[in-house]
Amino acid sequence: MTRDEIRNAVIQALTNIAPEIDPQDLQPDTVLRQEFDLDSMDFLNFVIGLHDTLGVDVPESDYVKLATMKGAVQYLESKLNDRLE
Amino acid sequence: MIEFRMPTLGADMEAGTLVEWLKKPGDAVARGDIVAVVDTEKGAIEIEVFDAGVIERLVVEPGQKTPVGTVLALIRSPEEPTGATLKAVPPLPPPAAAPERAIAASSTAPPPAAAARARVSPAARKAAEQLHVNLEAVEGRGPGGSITVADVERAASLAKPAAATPDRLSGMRAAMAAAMAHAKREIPHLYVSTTVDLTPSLMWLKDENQRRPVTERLLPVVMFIKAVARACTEVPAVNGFWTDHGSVQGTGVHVGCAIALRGGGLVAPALHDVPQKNLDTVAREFADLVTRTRAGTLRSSEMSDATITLTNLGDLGVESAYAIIYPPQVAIVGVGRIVERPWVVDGRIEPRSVITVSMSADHRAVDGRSAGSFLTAFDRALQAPDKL
Amino acid sequence: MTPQTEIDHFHYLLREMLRIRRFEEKCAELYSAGHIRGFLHLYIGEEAVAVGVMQALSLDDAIVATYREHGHALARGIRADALMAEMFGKQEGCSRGRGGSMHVFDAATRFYGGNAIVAGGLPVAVGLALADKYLARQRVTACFFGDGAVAEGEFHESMNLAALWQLPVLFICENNLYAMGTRIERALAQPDLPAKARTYGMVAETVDGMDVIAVEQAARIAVAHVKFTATPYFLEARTYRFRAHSMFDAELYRDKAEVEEWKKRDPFAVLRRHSGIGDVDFGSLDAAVLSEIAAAVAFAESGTWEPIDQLTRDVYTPPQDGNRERLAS
Amino acid sequence: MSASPVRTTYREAVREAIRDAMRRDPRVFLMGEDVGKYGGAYAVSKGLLAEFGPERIRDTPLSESAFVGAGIGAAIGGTRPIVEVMTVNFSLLALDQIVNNAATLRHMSGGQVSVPLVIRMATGAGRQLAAQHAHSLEGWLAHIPGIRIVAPATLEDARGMLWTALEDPDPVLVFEHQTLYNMEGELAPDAGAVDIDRAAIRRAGSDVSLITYGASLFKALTAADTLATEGVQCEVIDLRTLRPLDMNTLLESVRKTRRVVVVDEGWRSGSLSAEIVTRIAESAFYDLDAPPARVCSAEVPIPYPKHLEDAAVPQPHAIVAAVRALMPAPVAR
Repeated sequence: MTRDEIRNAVIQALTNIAPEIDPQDLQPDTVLRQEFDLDSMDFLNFVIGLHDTLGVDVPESDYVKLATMKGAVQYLESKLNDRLE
Repeated sequence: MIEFRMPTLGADMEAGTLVEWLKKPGDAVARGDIVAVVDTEKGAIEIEVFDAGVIERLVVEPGQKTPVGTVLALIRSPEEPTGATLKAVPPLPPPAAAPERAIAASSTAPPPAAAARARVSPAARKAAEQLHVNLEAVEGRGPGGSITVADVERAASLAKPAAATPDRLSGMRAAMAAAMAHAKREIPHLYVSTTVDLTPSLMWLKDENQRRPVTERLLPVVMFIKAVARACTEVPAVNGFWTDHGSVQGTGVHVGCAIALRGGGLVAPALHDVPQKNLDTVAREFADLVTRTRAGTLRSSEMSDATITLTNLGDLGVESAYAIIYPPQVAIVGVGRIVERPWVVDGRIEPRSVITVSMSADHRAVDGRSAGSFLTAFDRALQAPDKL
Repeated sequence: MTPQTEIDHFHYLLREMLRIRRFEEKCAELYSAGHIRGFLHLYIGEEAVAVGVMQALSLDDAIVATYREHGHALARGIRADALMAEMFGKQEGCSRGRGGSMHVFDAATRFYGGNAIVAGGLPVAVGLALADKYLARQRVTACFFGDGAVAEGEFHESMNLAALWQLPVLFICENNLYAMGTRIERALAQPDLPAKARTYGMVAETVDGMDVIAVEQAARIAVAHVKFTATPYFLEARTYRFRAHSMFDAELYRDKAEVEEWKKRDPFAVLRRHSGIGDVDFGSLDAAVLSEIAAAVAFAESGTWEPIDQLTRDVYTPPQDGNRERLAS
Repeated sequence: MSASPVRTTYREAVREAIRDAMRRDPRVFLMGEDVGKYGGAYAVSKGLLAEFGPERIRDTPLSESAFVGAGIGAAIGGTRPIVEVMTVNFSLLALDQIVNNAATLRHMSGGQVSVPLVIRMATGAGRQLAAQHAHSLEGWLAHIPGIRIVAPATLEDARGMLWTALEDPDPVLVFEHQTLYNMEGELAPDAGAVDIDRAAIRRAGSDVSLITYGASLFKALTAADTLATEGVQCEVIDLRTLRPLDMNTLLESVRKTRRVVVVDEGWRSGSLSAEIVTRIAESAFYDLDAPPARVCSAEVPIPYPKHLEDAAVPQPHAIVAAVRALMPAPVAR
């Protein structure tokens, strides 16, 4: 799974919740919850979305790691690599 | 007994003045006999009787202006004994008046009088609403300096491209604003609040979620919904409505859950019969409610059935707030953000996750004591999350 | 006619006139009670004219009449109940309740209406005769009107056109001496109507409009003339209305003595003197007629109002059936 | 037969329409003042008497009420008369027959009598005939339920409307503007019946809808050409039928252009244009970008002198001015 594929998966999960999100606005360090007005229900659906597309199970304690775009991609990349070893 | 009435003698005759009687009580009359003379605009007209019989009594005296249809005299028909009871033969009532919605007379209500202000063409006014253009800021180049569609479109293109919100939203927000203003003015709000230690239920929740697949993970708000329901069963006064006939108890506990819409606006559809549902059902129904709210496919009953409303301001990063009641409900509960606070436990200070819970109540239906006991019941419920 | 058939015929004429007389009397009563509204012009006294003329007409002849047309309608064969329902404005009426007393229509008997405009029917009658001549059909159009119509421009134009184009129309002027409230001498410079008609080169006769037998004979001659020469004919029937012009008329324009004088020549009296019909026969005929009229009133009272949503029906021919009725192409 | 169009006039197109109808249906005949020997006041029926004979080309005495009423009776009686009233000015003498009989009999008789009659009338001003011969009263008659009113402006309509009108089971009044009789143009040799239900867009445009009929159509087209040079594209609509009005076509155009000018030779007060503007205000109010405008005759009896007559009736320059008043201030578009 390349970094870009992970990034697309994240964008896909986000746009499912908030269709009006414009991918260009997704700078690496934009704080997802503030920028796109995501409440706890949205964030849970976002996590479920990642689970469906990437098969990654994000525990509640790791939510904070998904705060930004960059953070989310790095976290997911590491999670996927762990699974490969 | 036959009633001899003032006849209608013409399309436009409403009344006639009896000039003289040509018969007196006891006289026999045959069909077609002239019995009296009546004066009308067109002159004196002899009026005939249509029934054979004997004059019983002359009811109207000469000289009186008498409306058409008035009884002038009573005639005893031949086979009737004297003094027989009255056998009134009512004239046929005129045909039913044409209902107001007569098709032929089509009338269109005149448009409301436009207040004196910049002359704006109807099309421009419609375009301005759709493109969120403030008409005051538009320079009219139409006839006589009036504002036309072109002027509005030009103004719209110059301004920042505002996010195009669906038309439905703006209408709804206008309705919401009106309801809130009314509620604020009309309802005597009573405010109470308390701080609740959420640590035990959060720890229970953490364990619970670890054992669950991600799709069945529980959110804190679900616990708050159950807690509100529990407190309602203990303090029913807060669960119901204020109507013209005073307060009315809610037949069930339907918790209105305030859900933020993408792009602004708040709706609080009801989650029905919460006390009868376990945490999982409530969680599932709440998720479904949020999805359908944002898709705009709520049922009308969901929009109107709530007996109390919970607004979870924590999500929006607010610690506490005093919300305005949704009429006709009598109470609204606001739950703030989960924050870490020093908390005295067994004489020691410990960091604890706490929330501020506030309640606005309609003082006409809910007194301070009920409001206070509601918050304590809410707090107590959250201390035993497993029993929610 | 053999004596017996003649007696039967006299009974028939008497009964037809009685149907009109009792119908009109009932209308006066119903009008006073408010069941019949608008205007009502009664034919009482003139029955002999309509009954007499109708004997001479066949079913495919056409009739154009005026707002005083109840007698003509009954004598022509329009049912008393359909006519009374029309008086009540019920949709079971012969014109669906829309015309009322002054606008009786019946396509089946080619009864092309009352008409509330004085002389308004004359040009239409001329047109009907024009169509018959144009399509070479041997039929008669009988056009009834009063002495009042004679003063209208349309009378002159219609008489001239009918005579000019030699059209098969029978003009029957029911001269009852009064145009509403104006006696004939105060309305017409030339009150001698047959003389006036002859100036158009038209055959013109006059008949005693109170004598149904005389009217019938005169009408048979007139109809035969029109049918076989296909030329117009003018028949004046001198008659008299015993009632006011309409219900709301104080009759200031004529004195009671004149009315009483004419009443001596009531069409029933004239016929009974001529035919010898006695009181017993008269009584039984009258009873039968009264029950017919009573049934007509019951029919009208039980009639229904046309629903409001039918208001615009028949303003134009509905598209499906009348849809550009194909001409021979 | 040559497919190329035939050079002809409005008058000849009407004559051909009458001749064609009379050949196709023996029940059709023409009746009116001086339609026979004289050949018609506007020479429309010249030659028809020789071809069809006095039975079917009937000169009438000067008795408008009688021969219009006779037309009604003959139509009821089974024929298909074409009654020619020399001009709408004389129709006033026959208004009782038209309104109280022709338009009313069907409804008042409960549907038992129908009047398949066609009445043709010349109308309008423009020939210095002075007030009594220059009326434009079709708007009055378009007020009456029970009759249909059509106004052929083009050669195709002059040739094609009559047959469709004759086939209509209800009375149809055909108004021919007197200035159009001499109009020349081209007509397909096989030109035949046309519909009488719809308006026609004679010139497409996006800036303003010019709604008119009869002779005013050509004044509107002239005005549209002038305005085009100023960058204003007019959509010119020929009503063709004045009753019933084809509102769908009008509203569709007005919703597109958002501006409307109605040109009507009648006097403004209570005119046909007043009815059209009202219906547009009722149904397309929110589509209007400027108040609807009308160009009508001045409210005067039409005067005899040419300069006054021209000043009294709608002219292209008045139409151009009316349109300019609706357009935004001139700015680079």
